[in-house]
Amino acid sequence: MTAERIVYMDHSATTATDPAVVDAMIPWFSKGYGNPSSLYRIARESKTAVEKARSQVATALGAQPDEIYFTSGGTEADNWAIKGIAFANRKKGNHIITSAIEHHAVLHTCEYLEKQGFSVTYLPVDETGQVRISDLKDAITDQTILVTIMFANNEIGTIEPIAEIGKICRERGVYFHTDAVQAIGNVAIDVVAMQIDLLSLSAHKFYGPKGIGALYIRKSVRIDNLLHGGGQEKRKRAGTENIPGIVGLGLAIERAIARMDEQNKRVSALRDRMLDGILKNIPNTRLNGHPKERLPGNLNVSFDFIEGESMLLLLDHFGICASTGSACTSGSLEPSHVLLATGLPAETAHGSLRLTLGAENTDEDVDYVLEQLQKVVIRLREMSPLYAD
Amino acid sequence: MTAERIVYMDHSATTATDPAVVDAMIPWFSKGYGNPSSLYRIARESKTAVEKARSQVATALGAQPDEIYFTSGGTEADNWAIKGIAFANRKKGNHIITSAIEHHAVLHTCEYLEKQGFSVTYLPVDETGQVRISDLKDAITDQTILVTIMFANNEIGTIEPIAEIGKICRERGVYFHTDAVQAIGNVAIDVVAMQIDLLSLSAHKFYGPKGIGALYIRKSVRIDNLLHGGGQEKRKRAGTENIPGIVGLGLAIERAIARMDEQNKRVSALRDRMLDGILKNIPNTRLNGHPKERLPGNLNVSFDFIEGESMLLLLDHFGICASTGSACTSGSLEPSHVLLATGLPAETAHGSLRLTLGAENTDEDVDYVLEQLQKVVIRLREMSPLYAD
Amino acid sequence: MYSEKVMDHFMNPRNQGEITEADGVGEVGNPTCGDIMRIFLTVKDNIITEVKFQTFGCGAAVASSSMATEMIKGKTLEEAWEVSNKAVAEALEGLPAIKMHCSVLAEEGIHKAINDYRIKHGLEPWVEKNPHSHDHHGHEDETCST
Amino acid sequence: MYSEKVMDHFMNPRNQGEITEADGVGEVGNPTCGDIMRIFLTVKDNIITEVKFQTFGCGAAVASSSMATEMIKGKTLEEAWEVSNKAVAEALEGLPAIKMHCSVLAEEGIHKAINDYRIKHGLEPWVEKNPHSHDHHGHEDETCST
Ligand SMILES: Cc1ncc(COP(=O)(O)O)c(C=O)c1O
Ligand SMILES: Cc1ncc(COP(=O)(O)O)c(C=O)c1O
Ligand code: FES
Ligand code: FES
Repeated sequence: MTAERIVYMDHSATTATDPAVVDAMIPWFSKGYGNPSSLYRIARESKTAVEKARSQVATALGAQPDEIYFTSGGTEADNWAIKGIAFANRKKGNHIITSAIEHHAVLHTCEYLEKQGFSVTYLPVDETGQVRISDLKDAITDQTILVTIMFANNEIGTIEPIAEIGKICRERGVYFHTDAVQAIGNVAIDVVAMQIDLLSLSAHKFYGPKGIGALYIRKSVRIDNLLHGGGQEKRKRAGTENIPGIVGLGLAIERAIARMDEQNKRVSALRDRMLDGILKNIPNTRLNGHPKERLPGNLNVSFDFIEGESMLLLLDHFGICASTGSACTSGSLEPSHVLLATGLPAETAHGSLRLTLGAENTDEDVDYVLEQLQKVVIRLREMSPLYAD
Repeated sequence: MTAERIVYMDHSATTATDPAVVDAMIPWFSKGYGNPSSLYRIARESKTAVEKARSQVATALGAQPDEIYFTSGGTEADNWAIKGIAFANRKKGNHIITSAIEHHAVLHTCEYLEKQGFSVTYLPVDETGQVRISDLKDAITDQTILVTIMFANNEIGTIEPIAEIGKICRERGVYFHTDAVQAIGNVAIDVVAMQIDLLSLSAHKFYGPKGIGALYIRKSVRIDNLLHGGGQEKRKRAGTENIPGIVGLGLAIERAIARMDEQNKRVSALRDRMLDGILKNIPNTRLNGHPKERLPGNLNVSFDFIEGESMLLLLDHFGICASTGSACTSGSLEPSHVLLATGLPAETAHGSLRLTLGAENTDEDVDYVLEQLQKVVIRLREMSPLYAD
Repeated sequence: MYSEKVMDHFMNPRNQGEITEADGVGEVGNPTCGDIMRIFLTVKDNIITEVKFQTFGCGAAVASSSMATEMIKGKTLEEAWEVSNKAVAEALEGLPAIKMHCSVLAEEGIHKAINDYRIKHGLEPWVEKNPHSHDHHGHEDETCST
Repeated sequence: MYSEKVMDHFMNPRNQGEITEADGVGEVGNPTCGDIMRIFLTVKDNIITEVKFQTFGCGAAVASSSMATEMIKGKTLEEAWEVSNKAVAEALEGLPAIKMHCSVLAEEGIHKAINDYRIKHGLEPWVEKNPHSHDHHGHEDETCST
């Protein structure tokens, strides 16, 4: 009964690992398995592979290789950056600034720090999802030790004014961390030009493997360790290195940067055509996020009168993979904190759909999704007591 | 110039990933890549794969699946167990007991907690490397919230009296964590019978992939999160799941347990033959660790008058992969804290060699190592001012 | 996540629609929580001869409406009153723990529709024997924040 | 980790051995730190005509002994005194930062052997111009704990 056709439009959740990346990883499982901390040849080869990947990541960010530290993903990178800065600089101050639309890896870390006695300001965003520079300026006090604002939002795709934020933080002598998990491969990043002190990334968001990420830490930044133990990663991040993962991350980021411009052009054209089709064919529909300053593959729309989980279930039935900001999907209490922060009413947020396009999507995919989506919305609206009114 | 032949005898550092495990992982990179938190079919398939692996790990430990949490490795599991228990139970007490011979993932975490105001007792060990039960009993106070003692030591292979420790901890109402990173697949473990509350493991030590591990947390244990963020792992460990890694861990532990008895017999026979050969052919040599209660593949011997790093370099030249407790290898300050804790003088510790045998080692390997090792020791002793005396 | 039965009732909902001249109507839920359910009854000689529902909500909410309406069709009002959310969930071959409250909506919707009928007919409304907490999304000890 | 030159001198050490009737002998290092180096000199007309070493230590220590002894062979005592650990490390095409102190041992061993010769010949021992800190394993601000 389930459709044969699968159209994956949830690239912000995760991406398929590029087969070329998998091929590059494979030799490091059963052949080049040496522990880089050891001395013998197969261990030295592992070490060389790790250092090559470190350079690949550094190049992608405009950083130096010795400013790149591998982690188990974006979540660990965010936790490390925020807790590490907070605990290492507590004597300087106890105030942290973030935004209301951060990923939970940042928000819940900040909430944890509040319990540890830190004070956190959650900057609001405008209706497009951008923080206001004036709000940031007003929020910085002499107690502020860290500003952490995401590069691009995972739900609505809005890109934040990172270079401006970096400039202000540097001027005010406050560390600036950005969660760039969604931005890598989609937006050009230069940590020097943008005056970024710490940056988190996660390989599986750009066709690399899951379970590996990195934190860029600008030289001379004062930060505590998060994982204590062996002397790996210049004694800053303990744990035997995930060599295949690190190799995969290195190649994936290199490839993501190499094809970025061409892919962005292609994907955003598909995305724009899909948006036009939705707005034209389906009434009572609105676009969430910024009209222009958004990730090339991101489309987030709300359909009045219907609920997101049932939309996803029907779309899944037709082989379409998407996500929603409805609380009903996750069993959480509230619909997406991001949509609510942009001022969307809860009932509208429940009817939101996120389609994030990526490398494999085609024109045919767009046509297929437009066709099925329209049917799904009509079907659910027919069932809805809100629409019936 | 380098030898063609490679004899890997450093299985305690890491192991080659079993090709069958790699095969099981591969479909989860580019095909079954769905994010288990999503709702659609490929995501549900990922979820199913994760839950299967969770059962495999639970079965291996005699635990329930919902007591198993995946982590990025042994280091994260140790950090989580110790910091998580410490911070969650601070109101109950601030005292932690560990041993002097733990892995740095435990020791440095305890040292970090000391800086946070906790008080830590480092139990001494006897000359075989075992903690004394009477010392443990004496150390527990009404402030004690956690005992963390490793199942088996990574350097000297000594197995600790875990069931006895578990019994005492349960009687005294103190949580008991054990770092079983070296024990899995080598020693039969039953967390219920042994009254273990938390247990760390790491896949790459038993022919699974690097960068994935697990923490067993007995139901009802009070523990804080270490990584904050998304709701993965029943809201206890955030971060997109490393599906291929988790699948690999599940299969690797299942296979490790299935072949354990037979492999232990085979490997310990090789190890014993090697020990006999060394003690017979090379004078001024001693065995470190426990004569009987030790990991089947572990051999740790000290050669007087010579230094470990130069031994490793020469062995590497002959294709033999091993490790040492000499400080000179790592550039650290002191030779192995484990060897020193067993009462070995520093100069002897510098001449220690760890050979850890595993699945691929053969009788020919043992003969080859015996032959080369004797040559290496003679050569270095000839160069040594200590031997010349 | 959902049983086959849930998916069947979600994909092919029974009794979906409205009854324009219903004898009893019950509406429960809250759009800010992402769920509204409306139950319509036609009652003849104390027997539910026709029932329809409209639902704005998740898959479990839709399936619960569909199953619950199936379960009360042809029953007396007394029998229909006794159909619990647990019975609905069981008939659906189980619901995920965090989705149990969606079946509660169905039970409450039916109760409200029956009492609407009773009030219209000058009868005392029945009282809930086991009022459900409005722990909406059922997560641990937190409650729906709206 | 080590350069090819280091590995060459480690695998094929030059001047390894002892001189039984040496004119000057210098021993430096500490077994608890994992290193001892002993330098033997034969001096004729103020010129080092023969030199040997014995070393207990890491690869860098062995290679440094080998290279340093090569560098002073045939030199006057004054010239030999000027051979710095940096020069030894450079001749080895570099040493890892944490291994620089191993080359210091070689410099110090030679100095000690030269002064041993001078003292035996009733001469004032020369004094170290730049005494090296005994930050043995050179790690950050920690020092060898023994
Ligand atoms: C913006 C953002 N930050 C952090 C994360 C966490 O990354 P990971 O799940 O790889 O730990 C994600 C994705 O889940 C994300 O989209
Ligand atoms: C006893 C012990 N504990 C913990 C660890 C840390 O495990 P990992 O390096 O996989 O994080 C190791 C190995 O490195 C170990 O041998
Ligand atoms: S209606 Fe919200 S979870 Fe079912
Ligand atoms: S002799 Fe110890 S590091 Fe070189």
